[in-house]
Parts: sequence; C-alpha cells; structure tokens
Amino acid sequence: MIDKIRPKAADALDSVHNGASIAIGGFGQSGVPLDLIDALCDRDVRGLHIIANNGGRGLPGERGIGRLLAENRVSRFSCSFPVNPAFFERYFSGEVEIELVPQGTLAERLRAGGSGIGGFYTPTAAGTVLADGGFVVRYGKNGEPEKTLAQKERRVIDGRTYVLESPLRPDFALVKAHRADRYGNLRFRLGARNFNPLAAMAAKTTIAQADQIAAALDPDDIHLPGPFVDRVVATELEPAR
Amino acid sequence: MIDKIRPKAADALDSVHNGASIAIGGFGQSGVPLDLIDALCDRDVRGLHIIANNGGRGLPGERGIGRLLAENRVSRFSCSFPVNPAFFERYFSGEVEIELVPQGTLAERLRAGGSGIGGFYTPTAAGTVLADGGFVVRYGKNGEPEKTLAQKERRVIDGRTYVLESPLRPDFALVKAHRADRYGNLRFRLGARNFNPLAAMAAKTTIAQADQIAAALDPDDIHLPGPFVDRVVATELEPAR
Amino acid sequence: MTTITAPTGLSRAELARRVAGDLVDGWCVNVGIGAPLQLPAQATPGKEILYHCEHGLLGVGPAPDGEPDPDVTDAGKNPVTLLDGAASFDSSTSFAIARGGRLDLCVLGGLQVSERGDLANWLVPGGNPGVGGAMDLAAGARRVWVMMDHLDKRGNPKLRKECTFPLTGAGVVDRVYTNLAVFEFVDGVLTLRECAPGITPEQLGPLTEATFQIDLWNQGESE
Amino acid sequence: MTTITAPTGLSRAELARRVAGDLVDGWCVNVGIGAPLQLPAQATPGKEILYHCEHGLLGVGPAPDGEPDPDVTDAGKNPVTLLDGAASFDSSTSFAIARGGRLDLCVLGGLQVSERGDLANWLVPGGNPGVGGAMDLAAGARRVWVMMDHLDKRGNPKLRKECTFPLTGAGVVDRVYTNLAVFEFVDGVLTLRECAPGITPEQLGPLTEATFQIDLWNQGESE
Repeated sequence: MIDKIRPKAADALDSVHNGASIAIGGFGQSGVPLDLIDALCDRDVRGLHIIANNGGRGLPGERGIGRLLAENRVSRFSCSFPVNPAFFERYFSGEVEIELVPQGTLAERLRAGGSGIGGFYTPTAAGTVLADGGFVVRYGKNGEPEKTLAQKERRVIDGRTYVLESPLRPDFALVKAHRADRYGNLRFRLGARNFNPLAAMAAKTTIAQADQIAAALDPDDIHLPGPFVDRVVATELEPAR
Repeated sequence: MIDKIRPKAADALDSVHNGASIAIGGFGQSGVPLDLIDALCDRDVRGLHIIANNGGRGLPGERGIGRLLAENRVSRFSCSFPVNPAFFERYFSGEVEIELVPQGTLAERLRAGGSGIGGFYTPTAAGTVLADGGFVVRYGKNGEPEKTLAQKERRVIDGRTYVLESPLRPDFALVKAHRADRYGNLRFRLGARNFNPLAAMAAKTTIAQADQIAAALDPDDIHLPGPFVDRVVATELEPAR
Repeated sequence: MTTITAPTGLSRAELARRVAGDLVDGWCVNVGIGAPLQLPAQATPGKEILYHCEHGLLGVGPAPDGEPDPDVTDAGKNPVTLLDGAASFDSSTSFAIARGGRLDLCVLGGLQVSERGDLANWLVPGGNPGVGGAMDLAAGARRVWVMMDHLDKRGNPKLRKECTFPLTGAGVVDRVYTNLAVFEFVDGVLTLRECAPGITPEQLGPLTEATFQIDLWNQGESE
Repeated sequence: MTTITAPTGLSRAELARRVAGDLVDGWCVNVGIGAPLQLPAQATPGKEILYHCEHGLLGVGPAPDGEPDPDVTDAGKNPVTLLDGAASFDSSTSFAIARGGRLDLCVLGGLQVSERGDLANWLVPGGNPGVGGAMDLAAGARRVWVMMDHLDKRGNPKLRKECTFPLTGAGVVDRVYTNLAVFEFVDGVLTLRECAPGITPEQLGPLTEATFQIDLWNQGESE
C-alpha cells in the first residue's frame, strides 16, 4: 500500500543533512512551506544550498526563507529576488554566495531538472552580466569581489542569441500544497502554486506540507502527480471538501 | 471585451492555408479535435506539415488524422506512432515525408516552442538511428531512400550522452478541450489531455474545439490559460455545470 | 539652498492613467514591480485587459475592498483581486506565456533607458541585487513599455546615451512613459511622441541625455 | 512437415502473472504496448502498483466491466479503468515522470535484446516504423524489464549477441522475462535467473544466441 503521509514534519525531514541542496516553493509570502522550514531549523542543519525565488523580508521573528537566512544556515542562495537586508549584509561580507537567476530561468531550470533534460537555451539574460558574466557571486572577507560569474555558453539560433542554462537537481524540495492524498498527488491554491510544483519535480526527495489531506482527488484536479512527491505532512487538519 | 468564441469551425479556420504547419492534439482516438479536422478538410487545404502523435488507423470513412492522410493533404508528418497502413503506402512510395520523433521528445519540442526555448538536450534516442542519423525520412518514387536523417548534435553532460532537440513552432494548432470560456481558458478530460495543451502552446495561432462553453472556470481548474488560445468553437452544446 | 528647477509634470496616478489609456482592448499585459503595479486599478470602460503576474496569475484587478487573500497578490506582493477569466498556473507556465510571445505587452519600471532602447532596471552598482522576472519579460514580451520618472532622485536624466547601470535587456524598449513625456522607438530611433500638459519639447532637451527626434502624435494638442 | 520442436513454456497470461509477481509494493510502473499491457489486470493482494500510461494517465487498472470511457485507455488504446490515486496530466509531464527518474520500472515488449543489454523493439527493417514512447522510457526509467517470447515467429532466438534491428536504447535492459526463462543483467553480464516450469538451462542454450552465465535465484526450485 502506498501511503506517503507522515504524522510530523520532523519525521518527514529526518534525512535532510548539513550541506544539502534544497529547493523551496513560494513567492513572497504565498505558498511558502513555513512548517517544514521551521522543522528544518529545529533540526539545526547548516551549510545549505537553498534554491528559492525570494529571500524573505528580514523582519524580526520572521518565518520562511528569512528565518533560514537569519539563522545563518545558508551558504549558497540561488534566487531571483533576495530583497532581505540581513541576507545582503552576509553577501557583502562574504558569508554567503549568491547565484542570481532570472525568475523564468529559475523556474525552467527546476522543471528541466525534474524532467531529465540536460540543459536548454533561453534568450533571457543574453547581453547582460547574468549571462555574459561578471556578476559578483561571492565577496571576500575584505569586502572585495572574490568570485564572479563566468560567461555562459551562447548560441545564435535563427538570428537570435540564446544562453545555455543547466538543470537544477537539488537533494530535497520543500513545498506547500493546498490539498494532498496518500499517493502524494497535490493540488495548489491560486498564486500559492508558483514554484511549488517545479521544486517538487526537480528534487531527488520531495517533502510536501498540505493544508488538507483528502481521501481522493479527482484525477483532473491534480496539479502535480504523486510520483514527484515522496512524503506529505498535514499542517492544518481542515476537513477535505 | 475578450471573446474568442467563434460560432462555426469554418470561421475559426479561415486563415489556414495550403502548406501550413499544424500541430494537432490527441492520442489514439482520445482528445482528437475531429470537428476541426473535418472543417479543415472541407477547406480543401493541401501540402500540410502535420505534427501529431498518431496517424489514425486507415479505416474506411475514418475521421481525424486518418482522414487528412487518406485525402492526401499531408506532405510531411511529424509523429511518434504513425501506424496507419494508408500512410505507410504513401511513405514508401515517396508521397509523404516522415519526421519520426520519440513521443516524449515530441511533447517536449512542442512545449519548448511554446515557451520560447531555443533548444534542449535530451538523453532520449542517443545511440539510435533517430539521433545518430540514418533513418529514412523520404523515399524516392523508385522506392529507394531519397533523404535520410542527419546526425543530431550530441553533448556529454555529467558522463551521459544527450541529443540536441529543436523547438516546434507550427503556424496553427487544432486542439480538443472538454470545457472552455470566452477567454480561451481550457480544461481537458482525463486521457484526452495528452498533447493538446502542448500543441496549443506551440502554435502561432491556436484553435480549440470544446465540448462545453462555461461562463467562467475556477482559476485553479484551468489546465491551459487563455493566452495560448486564439479561437474557440463549441462542438456539443452541453450545458456547463 | 539652490536647486535645479525641473517641472513636475504628471503625478504617479496621472502617469498610470496615461499609460492605461494606450492599452488596447483584449491585450494580455504583464505589470512589473514599481509604478506599473498601479495599472490594474486603472480600469477603462469598454476595454478588457488581462493583467498577468509573473508568479502565475492572470486576470488580476485592483486591491480588494474587504479581507485580502494572501494567495492573490501582484508581483510586488500587494493584495489584488481576481476578475472574470482569471487563471492560475505554475511559474514555468507563467514564463512560457512571457518567453513564448503570448504577452502583448509588459510594462516595466526603469532606472535608465538608452537611446538604443537598452533597459537597466534591476541594479544600481553597489546596491542590493535582485532581478526577479524583468529579464525574462524584457526578452519575451511582444512590446516593452517603460514607466519611470524622467529624472532620478538626484536630478540626473534617466534617458541616456548609454546605460551605465547593468542591463536588463539590450534594445528591448518600445516606448518610454515619463512624468514629462512619451517617447517611442521608431525604426530604432528614440522619438518624442507627446509632452505632458504644460511641458514643451524645448524643456525636455536639457533634461534628456539621450538624443531624440521629434515626431509628435498630436501636433496640435501636445501643449 | 518437420518443424523444430521448441518448448512452449509459459502462456502469455502466465508470463504476465510471473512478471507481476516480481513487482514491488508501491512501485510506479510504465507498461508499454504489447504483452506488458496485461500487467494492470494482474492485481496481487497486498501490493499496490501505480501503472503509468505514457500519454498522461497514472493509476490505471483492468478493463472496465461496463461501458468503456474513450478518454481512459492504456498506451495501446484499449479501455482501462482508473483506480484510487489516479492522476491525469499532459504528455510533457508524463515524460517528465519517465525521463526525470520517477518511474521505478518500465516493462517493454522486445524484438531483440543483446547480451550487452541493448534493446530493439520498434522497427523490423523494411517494416512500418513507429517508435511511440519506447526510447524515452528506455532512457528514463530506473529499471527496464523486457517481456517477450524467447523465439521469434520463425524460431530465431531473440536474445542475441548483437541486435540486428535498429536500437531503442543501448545497454538499457535490466531483466528479460520470456516464456521460457528469466534473465538479469548482473554487473552487465546476462545471467539466467530462472527457468519456466519444465524447462532446463541445457534446453535454453541452443535457443539463446546470446552468451549467458547461470546463477539461478532458487537453485532447488527451478526445475
């Protein structure tokens, strides 16, 4: 029998280790797997490579990606819009490395990783420092640039310049769904979908938190099929409709 | 006001021209836009490049892709599983060219075309005549091979051989949806979804037939958002739920 | 204290109404972070515009009157509403809409626009980097309009000969709407199309580092 | 008329039951066109298998008792049913599951399998070509099992030194289940693991062009 439901977030995360790469869903405050991130912080793992669109806001007592950054658990952050002032402080002082990725490229790289695609050509960022290179990936302790982005491979296709981008295949994904079943089938809610299905596809092991556990979902109502999901934790035991 | 609904299939297809490339959804008999294909045959267009997974069955009076092939409207057929004996007769006698594409690669090439991706690397078909070249694309009138597939570009990524595949960007797509609204938002039904959303994404102009027209669809119930769809024709006026 | 006296021109709300006035009924329009986020509130009778938000919503309208839904926000994470025809989808589908050429328009904020149509809008050198979806949108949308102040906070022209800030995209801009004027790239040449009420083409010269030609849309009405 | 006397071994239904017996509870299994399509009907008590169909269905079961639903078919276009946990999705997501390594197994039919684990299953030279999803599945699934007759219709061995037909994939096969025996590639070496009831390893020699070693799973039970 297939049953991916785990009673507690801590159980679902027991294999997450120091230095792991972890894709996390969410855009701003919507669709962020807050309970899983809290459980991750409780496990006290460090040196993580986090892949997530946003960096939180840097507010006191903040949950989500902001908490991971505030507690200094992140050594590398792949994102499009970090924002968080606490993160930037660490970036400019050489404590954390950034991989700044245009949002659509970030989404597509996760999808490619989850789809067994070895790489793809995108017109996005051609002619900019995020493709031609030069962007500061890491500062030294002295505040000087220590590592800059190398030039990405370019290719002219039908007269237009494209950039070769690589798939992302993180060790883990933490995602937030609205509804799940024991097979790991997931349904999301409105703007909370965003990066969640893509992070789930990309990872070697995917852990989902869900507002509701349903006995069954209509096959056509499923946004992400169960084979992409390894473990499911219910976070609010709302009755399923 | 946005209203993509057209009263008749013939109106929706009025810009389809001889020699057009047309992606058509469907797998076997499920999800094939039969009414649109009938209207296409009524327009008497010829020399088409058809992109569709299957070739029909070659039965007398058959609708769908089989009708397009039987009426000799197709000069090039991109597909994974042509099957139809009438098609093979034309292939071996040099009347029609085949681009045989592994099914997953066909799906991904359509999605890439619809997503502005310039190309992608897939492990599928590496080491076979569909990637290394040699497969007979067209026979001459004398029954001898006239054109064979050239070797595709290969690339070793993390020790594995991948093949470079190009996006498909056909002039038109004909797709079958279960439910549609005036914005062109589509919902499909079970196995009838298959290639339909991908064909719709890929094409410059997409025409959908729908079993039902709904006043509105729940945003989370939409399988393909309206911007990928240009015209919608209702084929069975079932009441929307 | 002596300061340079620059005309103020349109307010931010007036600029949003001005841009909204040029949208075409039925367009699918992405609105970027900053000033463009005001557009969905500028509903124009008789025009139906589908506003696209990069993270995966289409068909958004103004902020709600009542309780906001945390899962219904614009790209700036502000609460919005969903209108008729709204659709939700994942971020890869959202950027497939953008890169795949299904956005009739994206409206972006700008730090600098060059006279060749280059756009810089994501990083002030030395500042905090964050690119979001701007590069994808600039590369993918059928049209790119920039909404920005004519001068930066220090009074420097934002329409430049060259962008000195890192680019978002090269040669991508189709129009620039500022508080003082509307410019369009016509066959690649920056062209003044309209002055804000009370503004003259002569006033714009010293406030615009970029070279531009003048070919006004409504010669008689622009002053 | 004189014909070569080859043992018949398992019937097609017995072969399907034999393969089904080796599936592991909870696996996600793609079944290809031909003999593998019989597997979803071989439900085994205590084992839940999620059957994946390439065009975009997961969780399919046996043919329906009543009216078939034209939108619920297997990869061979035969009517099937949807079980608990079933999901529908488009073809690109379906092959993302396959290429992305989320299929525990795919079971494919075979024309020829070489002693190196190459598979040829889509084209008899001179015949009608049609590849379907076989190459994607062979390249993507974690395990590839082939279900086929031990001999072709003319009595030629299908387990060969080299495939003479065009390949589906090179070195992709993990196990071969025929009507006469079960073989496994162990560290790349074709290995006889089991003989069908009444069949001996000695009988298989002349019926198998490929070189194989013998290392039976159940030494005492195989005859």
